[in-house]
Formats: sequence, C-alpha cells, structure tokens
Amino acid sequence: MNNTELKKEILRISGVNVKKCMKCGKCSASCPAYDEMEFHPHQFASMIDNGEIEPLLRSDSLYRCLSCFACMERCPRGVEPAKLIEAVRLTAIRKQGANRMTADDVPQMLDDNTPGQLLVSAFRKYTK
Amino acid sequence: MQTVTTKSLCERAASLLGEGTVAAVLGWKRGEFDYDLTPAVFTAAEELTEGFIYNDFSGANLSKYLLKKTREIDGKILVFLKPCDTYSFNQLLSEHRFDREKVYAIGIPCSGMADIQKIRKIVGEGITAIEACENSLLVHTLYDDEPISVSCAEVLTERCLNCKSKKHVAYDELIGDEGEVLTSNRFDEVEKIEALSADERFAFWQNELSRCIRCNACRDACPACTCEKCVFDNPNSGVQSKAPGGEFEEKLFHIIRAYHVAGRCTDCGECSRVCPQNIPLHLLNRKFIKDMNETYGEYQAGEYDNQRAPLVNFSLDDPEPSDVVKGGFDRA
Amino acid sequence: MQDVKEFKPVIVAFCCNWCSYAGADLAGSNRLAYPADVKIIRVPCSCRVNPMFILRAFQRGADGVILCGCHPGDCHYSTGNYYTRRRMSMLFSMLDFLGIERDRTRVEWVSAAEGAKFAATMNEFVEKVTALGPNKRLEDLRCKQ
Amino acid sequence: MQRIGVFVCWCGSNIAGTVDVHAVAEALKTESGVVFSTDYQYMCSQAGQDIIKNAIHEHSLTGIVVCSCSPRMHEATFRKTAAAAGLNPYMVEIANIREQCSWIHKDMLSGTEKAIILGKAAVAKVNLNAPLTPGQSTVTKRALVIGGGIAGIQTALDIADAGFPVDIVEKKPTIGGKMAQLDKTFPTLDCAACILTPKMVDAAQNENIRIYSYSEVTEVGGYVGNFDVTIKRKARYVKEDICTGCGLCTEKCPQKKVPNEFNLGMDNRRAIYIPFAQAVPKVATIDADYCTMLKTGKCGVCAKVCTAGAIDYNAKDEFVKEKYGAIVVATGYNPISMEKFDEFAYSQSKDVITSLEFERLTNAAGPTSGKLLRPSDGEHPHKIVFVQCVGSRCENCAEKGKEYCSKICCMYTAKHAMLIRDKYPDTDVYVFYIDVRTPGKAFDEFYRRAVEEYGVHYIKGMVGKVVPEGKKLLVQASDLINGKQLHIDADLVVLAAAIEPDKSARPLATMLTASMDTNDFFTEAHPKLRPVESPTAGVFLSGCCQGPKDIPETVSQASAAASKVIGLLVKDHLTGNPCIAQSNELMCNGCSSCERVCPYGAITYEEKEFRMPDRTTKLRRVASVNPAVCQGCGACTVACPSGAMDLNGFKNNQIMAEVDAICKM
Repeated sequence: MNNTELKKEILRISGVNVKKCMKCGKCSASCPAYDEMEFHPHQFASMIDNGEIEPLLRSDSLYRCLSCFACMERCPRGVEPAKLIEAVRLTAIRKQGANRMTADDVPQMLDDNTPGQLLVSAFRKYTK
Repeated sequence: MQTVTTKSLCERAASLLGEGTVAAVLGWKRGEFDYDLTPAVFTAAEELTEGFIYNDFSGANLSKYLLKKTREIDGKILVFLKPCDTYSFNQLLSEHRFDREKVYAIGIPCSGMADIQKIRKIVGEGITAIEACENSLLVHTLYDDEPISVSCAEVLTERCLNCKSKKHVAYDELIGDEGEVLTSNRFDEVEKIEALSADERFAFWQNELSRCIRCNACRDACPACTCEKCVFDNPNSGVQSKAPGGEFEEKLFHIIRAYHVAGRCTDCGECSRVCPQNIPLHLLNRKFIKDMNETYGEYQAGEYDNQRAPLVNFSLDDPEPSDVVKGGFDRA
Repeated sequence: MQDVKEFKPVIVAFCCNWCSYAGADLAGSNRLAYPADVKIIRVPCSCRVNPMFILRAFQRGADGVILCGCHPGDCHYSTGNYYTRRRMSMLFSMLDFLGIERDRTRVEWVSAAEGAKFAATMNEFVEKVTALGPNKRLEDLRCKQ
Repeated sequence: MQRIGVFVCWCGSNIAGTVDVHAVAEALKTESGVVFSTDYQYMCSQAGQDIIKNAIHEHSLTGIVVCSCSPRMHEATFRKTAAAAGLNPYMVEIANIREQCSWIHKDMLSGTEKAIILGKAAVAKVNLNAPLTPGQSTVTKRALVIGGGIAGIQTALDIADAGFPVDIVEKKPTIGGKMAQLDKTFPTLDCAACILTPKMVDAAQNENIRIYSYSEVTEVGGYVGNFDVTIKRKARYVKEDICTGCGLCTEKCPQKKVPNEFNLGMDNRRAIYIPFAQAVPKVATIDADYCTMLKTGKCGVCAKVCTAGAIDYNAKDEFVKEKYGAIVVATGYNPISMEKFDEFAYSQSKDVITSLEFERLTNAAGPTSGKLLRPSDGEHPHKIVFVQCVGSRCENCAEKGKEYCSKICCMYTAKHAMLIRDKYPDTDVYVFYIDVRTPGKAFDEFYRRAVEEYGVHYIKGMVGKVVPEGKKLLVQASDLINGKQLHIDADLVVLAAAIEPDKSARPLATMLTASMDTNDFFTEAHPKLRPVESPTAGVFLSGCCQGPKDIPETVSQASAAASKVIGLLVKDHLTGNPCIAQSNELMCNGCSSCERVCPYGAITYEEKEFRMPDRTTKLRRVASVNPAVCQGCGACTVACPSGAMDLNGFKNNQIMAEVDAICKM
C-alpha cells in the first residue's frame, strides 16, 4: 500500500475525521504515557492527515499507548486519537504479518512482581 | 329494540310544547316505510302523534339541523339526542355554530340502530313493515305470510357494532339511563387496511372510491361539514367541482373532506350511513382519528365544549412527518 | 430502449420566505446544482401551504411535492412550522393509507444558512421520485394535456 | 383581464449565460394576459427601470413580471419602479431565474425551459393579483430596554439624549451588569467602575430614563410601534422611593451567611443588601430566600434600624403595564458552568477559579479587597496557570461546552496575566492557549506587551488535567512548540470559561416572537446589513444577547441599536405590510379555528348581521383580522375549512395558479 492508501485505510478502520482537529494538544496533555511515546496523540492526528504514516508504523509509540482513552474523552472536537493509534497499530501488525509478542515470550516475563493481568492484556494487545 | 318508547318521547315533547318552553321539536318522522325515517320539525302536539317516531331506524344525527333551525325558528327548539349525537352537538357548540340558549336538548338512550341492508340480506326484498320486539325485529314482507324474526344484534349497523360511547356528553334533560364510554374495536378495520401493501391499499380505495357518484350525501349529512359555503361549491377555491370526473377527482374530494373534518369529526358514522354506494367513508375519518390519537395523544372531538383540536394545536416535541408512520407504509 | 424519453419528474417545492427560500437562494449563490425539475413556489411560511395545494399539484401531474420551512423553533412567525409539522404528518399518513407512495411527499427544514442542505435535499428527493417513476395514482387524467 | 408586461433580465451573463433570455421573453409573450415582453441586460439599473416605467405607460400595464434575481434581492426595487410609474407596487411579481435557475443549472436547454416555467407561474399569479394598500399605524414614542448592563445603559442614554422617554428593565437590584463586576478593562486598563458608574448615574439622573430594577418582563403583546408590555416588579420589601441607601440595615441584619452573588459566592452578604457601593438605584433589597423575618416572622431588625421607615415586609410583586414603540434586547451573557469539566478540578478545589471570579479577586471592592490571595487559604499564589478556551470551540461536548469562540477570553486573559506580573513580579504566570485571537484596535500590541514586557509564559497547548495535591495543583499540559508534556505545580488555576446567553433570553425571545440560533443568541435581521435589528419588527439587539462581544463592540452596537430605535420613534406613522390575512365574512363559519392558530392574537370575532337573499337578516359570528397585528404567516388560512380566510398577496387561487403553471407540462 502506498501512503495515500494507507491513510485511507487507517481513516476507514478508525472512523476518525482528522480534519476536525484544531491542534490544541489537549489529547497529549491528557496522555499518561506521554514521556514513553516518540509520537504523541496529537501528532498521530496531524501526521496521518499529512500522510506521514511510515514513521508511525515503525514507531514504538504504537505499543506504548495504554489505551486509556483519556485523549478521546478530553478532545473538545471529538477527534478520538486513541482510535487512530489503534488503527495504525492494526495496520502495522497486519503489514508485518508478525506479532510483537508471541506466546514464547511470556514465560520469561513471569515474575512475582508482574501482575498476571498485565501480561494477559499485553499479550492481547501485541498479538493479532 | 329501543328502551324508550316513541310514546313517552312524544308525551314529553308535547308537554314542553304545550307549556311554551320550546317552540318546535326536532325529531324523526315516519317516511314511506317504517324503516325510512327522515329528520323533521314538529310544532304542534298533533303533528307529533301523527308523525314522530323513535325506533331502530332513527339513525339520523339531528344536531346538524340545529344550525339552520335555530336561525329560522323563534324560540327554543327541543332536540332529541342519542349518545353519539351529543358529541356532534358539543363539537358544533365549540365551533359556535348555534346558540346554545335556543336549544333544549333531551338525551335519550340508544341500544343501537338497525341496518336495513343487513335485514334485506336476510329476508330479501319487499319489506312492508317492521315491528320491534324485545331483542328482535319482526319483518313483514310482500312475499311472506308470517313475519320473519331477525335478531337485533345480527342487523346492527357497523357504527353501532363499534359504538364508542353510550354516554351523553351534553343535554338539558335526560330520559332513561346515563350510559358509559365504551371500549370499542373501531380501529380494527383501519388496522386491517394499514396491514396491506401499498398496492393493495391503493386497489382497495380505488375500488371503493371509484363508485362515488358525487351525490354529496356524505357532506350534507356530516355534522362537521357545516361550512357556510363548501370549498367544493366555491368557484374561487380552486377545487370546485360538482360532478364525478376522473378517477382522482373522488379521491381529492374525499381526502379534502376527511382533512377538513380531521380533529372535528366525532366519528358519528353518518357519512357511511347515508352513502348510497356503501363506500366505507368513515374509515378515512377513523384513520385520521387513529393517527392523531397515536401521535398527539387521545382526543375525542365533542367530548367537552371548547376543546383545542390536535390540528390547531402543537407541542414542541411533535414527531417529524417522516417519522409518523402508523401501521401502513411498506416497510420493505 | 434508447428512444424512450428519459423520465423527468415534475417536482413542486414550497419554500417559506424566511428560511428555505433564502436557503435555496444561497444554494444558487454557491452554485450548488440540483435538477431543473425542481420548481419553487414562495410562500410566507410553511404553514401557508394548504393540503389542497399539494393534492392539486399531484392532480395536475406533479410527481413529487416537497415542503421546506424553517427549523422547528426558528419560525419567523414563531409557531407556523409546528402546525405544518402536524398537518403534513397527518396528510402524508393519509396518502400512505390510500396507497400513495410515501417518497412522493416530503417535509424538510432548511434554514437560510443551509444552502448545501437545500441542494442535497433536492438532489435526494428528485432521485427518489425519479426512481418511483411517473405519478399515476394521484393525477387527474383530464388535466393532462 | 390584466395587461401584463414581462421583463427578462440578463443580469449580465449571470442569467444570460445559461438561460436563453430572448427565448424566455418570447415564450412568455403568448401567456394569458401578457401584452408586452422584453429582455434587457440589467433590469435593476436605471435604464432597465426606465424600460419598465415606459412600458407601463405605453402599454397601460396593470401588472408586471420581472424574471431576474431573487425577490429577496430586488423585489423592493421593482415595486418602487412600478409605484413611480403609477402602478400599485403589489402588482409586481418576480420570477427567480438567477439563484434558482441560471446559477444552478449549467445546461442552457433545461435552464431556459425552467426559466420559462417559472415565468409562467409568475404570470399566472399576477393574473390574479389585486392592488394592495398597506395599512398605517401609530407609534408610541417610548422605548423599552431589557437588561441594564453596559449595553442597555448605553442604548437607553442614546435614546434619551434624542429626546425620547425610555425604560430600562433590569432583573437584578441594580443596573451595571457584568461590567460592574470587572476590575480593569482591556486594552487600556482603565478601571471598569471608573468608566461605568458615571454612566449608571447619568442613566439614573436622566429625566427621560426610568429604571425598573429588580423587575422582569413577563408578557409582550402588540407589534412594532405599539407593544404592550407587562413588567413584573419583584417585591424587594424596601420602598424604593423612601430608602436612602444609607446601608445601616445591611450592617445590622443578623443573617450573615448569604452567598454574595456579586462576588460570585466568594464571600457572604446579609439577607438585606445593596449589591455594591455604586449601585443604581442605591436601594436595599431583602433576599426573601434568606430573610428570617419573611421566612419565620421573627426578626425585623432592619425595620427597627431604618430611620426612613422604608422596610415593608408585606410588599408583593407588582405588575406594571406599559406601551412602547420599540424594544431593545440587552440581556447579556453568563460564563457557562464549569461543573462538568472534571479534568480541571473546578469542583474539587477552591483554587481553580473562572476568569470572572478572578476579576473579583483582583478588584479593590472584591472579597480580598484587591489583594491576590488564594481562595482556599488566603495565601499569595506564586505560580498561576491560565487555561484558555474552556468550553469554547467544543464540537463534541455540546452538553458541556459551546461550539463557538467566546471572543473575549484571549484579551482578558492577557490583561489578567499582565496585571499579575505588574503587581507581583515574583509570580510566574503561564497561559495555555490554542490560538491567541486579538483582532481589534491595539489588541495585539496589548498581548505582545504581556509577553515581551511582562514576561508572561504563553505556551501553545492545552491543559489535560489538573490534580489537587496538598496545597498545590498539579497541572499536566502540552507544550506543542517544544514537543513536551509539562507538569506544573501551580498555586492557582484560572479557567477562561466560555460565555453563553443569559437564561432569560429564550423565554423572552418567545414572548417577543424574535428568533434565536441554536446557541440561544438572538438572530439578527441580516448578519451583515442589519446586525442590530431582530427579524421581528420593532425589536432591536444590543450587546452579548446577539453574540459574544467585548465592551467597545458592545457599546458601538448599543449606540447603533439606539439610532435604529430613534429612527423608528421619530416617525408618526408606520406603514404596514399589506400581505395579511383577510376573512371573507360571507363564507366565515365563526368556528374559531383560525383564532386558535394565530401566533399574534390578530383574529377576533364579532356578531354581525347579514342580509339574506330572502331579505331577512341573520346574525352570524364572523372573524375579523386586525391588520396592524397580523404579520401574514397564513397559518389561519389552512386552519379555515371553508376557505373564508385568505392571505393577500398569497391567495389560495394565486398559489394554485402557480401550481398549475408548474405542473402543466
């Protein structure tokens, strides 16, 4: 897929109208994972609008997003950045045809301090 | 048969005439046969004894005649009103169509009126006389030596089968018992048509309305159709027409007539009763009544004096025309 | 089938002077196209439209009638369109009861600022009426010339 | 039979480009009643109008059809042309072949065809037109101004200066409105009270101005030039004409725990109170919700201390009926509720405040006597965060905020930031903004001064959340320029709350039959050309009731509204609209259906004697329409089953003739 197609696909999956964004940054201001992320929620909106999809697909930010939906809740324009991030993540997974985490990775992550629930949700999130 | 007798009504009317309370009596008069009664004005006791009659064929709603008669006759007019007639009476009052002061209304009970067509279907032609018994009618014909007995219930008119109320909503005096508002199935027939497909509905009405001969009987008998000048008689209205024309002409006439009486029609059924072609015209009115009840809340025209009918009223959250889909409409 | 003349519906649009007629003007100013089949009649308020006008239009060969007024609450005469809403709801339901195609009639609220909505509404309405074909059920054959 | 002239306008190439104007003129020649038909480049030009005038004379025309642009554009022009040539102006009909034809149809064939049909419809209508003469009505030379803020005061002063009496109705005990609560005003930083209170005094002393304070409009009837208004004078339990405003009662009243609305509840007042020192009228008011005497019948301290004897516990609401020629709406605005914005912790912390509350905090007459102290602990804040656009420019949160820009926040926030830095240089001020909007004379310079001279930190980005923690407010925000997320431990957070029309505006609009937009701002008659008039004749708009505005803009609009009112009041007579309902008494049933749907109460009934064909007379109840009250909507014409009620200019047969012309293929 070229960039235009990618953009179309992401907009289709997410159902988001990025043109509504007025670039206030409230999404990123609300983001609890901000410092973990290379690209921030507001950048997802503007980069997708600009068709800069490749850097997003390669970025670790996709997997740093906690899916807490604070950005969606707070956005005054109803842009829903979390849906965009999810859509890019889905595209990345589909494109690579690979999972970011496999069942084999799980045992080495097991330790007494990590809640089992975390691993379950991480596994769910990083796998197709 | 009726629970009050012609005689008792005659006596009461005669006494009111005699003491000068009323100047005239509006009632039913024997026609050529026992079953073809016409509304009539009586001004003397003798006239009453001679012609006044109240029986199972006193279907005519007398309230409409008050418009003209109250203007023509000096003094009060006594009018006999069956329960359903009282609704029309009230509705006309709300519309200021006659002077209440000039009317002395006596409410009389009604056990339902008989449909001569139904009787004919049972006994055939050549009816000469009909006697009323307890729960049946004895029909004399040219061809039978013995009168044929038919049960009253069997030959009730359609409107009486679906009687909405036995309650008198307006009167000065009541003869007999005060009845109650009934729960009727009067919308069943409308629902049946609504359930048809659009093509079937069209065919149904095409079949019914194409029989119209534009005799205007429905309009002339209708207690809601009381315009000083009917739009169909008015050359400036743009819809003037006096004779049946193309197929649509009748639909136009009947839709406009139904629309004009919508919210004012008390569902008295006179339109269908007087139609010589037996077109079920009351179904058009009932459709409007049903739609208005379901969309804007229950409303019975004529139930009270001075009500505000649904079409001259509104509420801020009324549904949109596109959302008002009652029954009919092909949902496909 | 090439020589069969393409069906061009006759559409009568009643527009209230204050909102919808202005909306139609705005559609014009913005050059928002809709089919020429739509002919607008200006009325002061949607509540001026008598059901008789609508029936008359059908009788004379209209294939669709649309009534546009101010949005409820915005009527220039404050309450006119509320009456319109009730009247047309009842009339349309009756026409439906008589087996007349529902898509031939429509009420739409179009404000003076909604030129785009006006054009879109007309496009959609014409499309629906065109799909229904000529109005046979309500026209008076005598009026056909 | 009419003699109709048809005039087809090219409108340069606007019409002629897609409509064959000659063909249209030619086709309409054969229509019934048409005796003359022509086309011309610009019908609305002087030369075009001369063609019409000459044709009227030459061909003795009794009616004309102009095929041109929208009647909303030039109907008035061509009516004047007809009148100038001695033809009744209502014998003119316009076929709209520009906006509704040439501009939307690109195909010459269909455009021409449609133009011809539209022309035919207009000809069919003119054939049935009748000359109409507008009625005349008188003008009551008194104006009503609803709302006593700066907008209302300015409008009233200007009308009064022109020599017309004017009444101000203000629902609060004093005039002054929001401006009285402000501290300084941008961009000049003069003190609001210093420039407002003299105007309040002017209003009180002007003999043409009568102030109904603590009063509300409850009923409006009538029409332009002749409004009948009922004003409710709420019981204030203090005789206005006797109270000297000494304020002794307000010091002695034992009920001390009443939230002071003037200071937005940040301190308390007594149950009997004067809102602020410069109140006009300077008269005490008893708050019936809190007064012990009124609630329990025990107390009466204020009556005891009042040497003037002004207290009257038995006072009742009074209703005053007045006649007015014009009404000005100046109902103003309020900040929206911040309750629903959980992320900013407004409901959780006293130190999160709105900008209007901040005004009171810095006002010398405010709860802190002008010292900038935190509401929670009275300490001086060292780090203050301002958040812009709170509830403004919200698209998806209609139940929370507003879609529009509130317009004034950028400037007052710059003012607040600057004032803090001026008085307390040790305080850090952060302003989080989406855009800084400063269109206005000396506005941008003002904002730049806040940044450049006063060192206010302007940060492009929004605040995501505010979390109270201990004595601090943890502010998490975006810095979009630097691509950072900021965490600031602030002492005070100030929210620039969106503003919305006062809640009293909606019911008032219904009373006035004036239209409103979805945000409850009053709609102007034309957004550009008639910005201070409402579409309802005789009702004018002043200030924020029409849309968000700052003070200079409000005052200009107030004066503009006043000039419109003066223009109306100087007239002795008003010419009405002749396109009104008319009842044909011979056909009227007297059924009252029309009366029930008339929004103006223009229809009344009378018993009238009619001569019958048989020479008898009969008394009938028939409808009659008050031509001065009827606005010509036509609701009655459809409610009338007999068709007795018809609308001049849009008669049943005229509309049906148009229908026929369109449907005739």
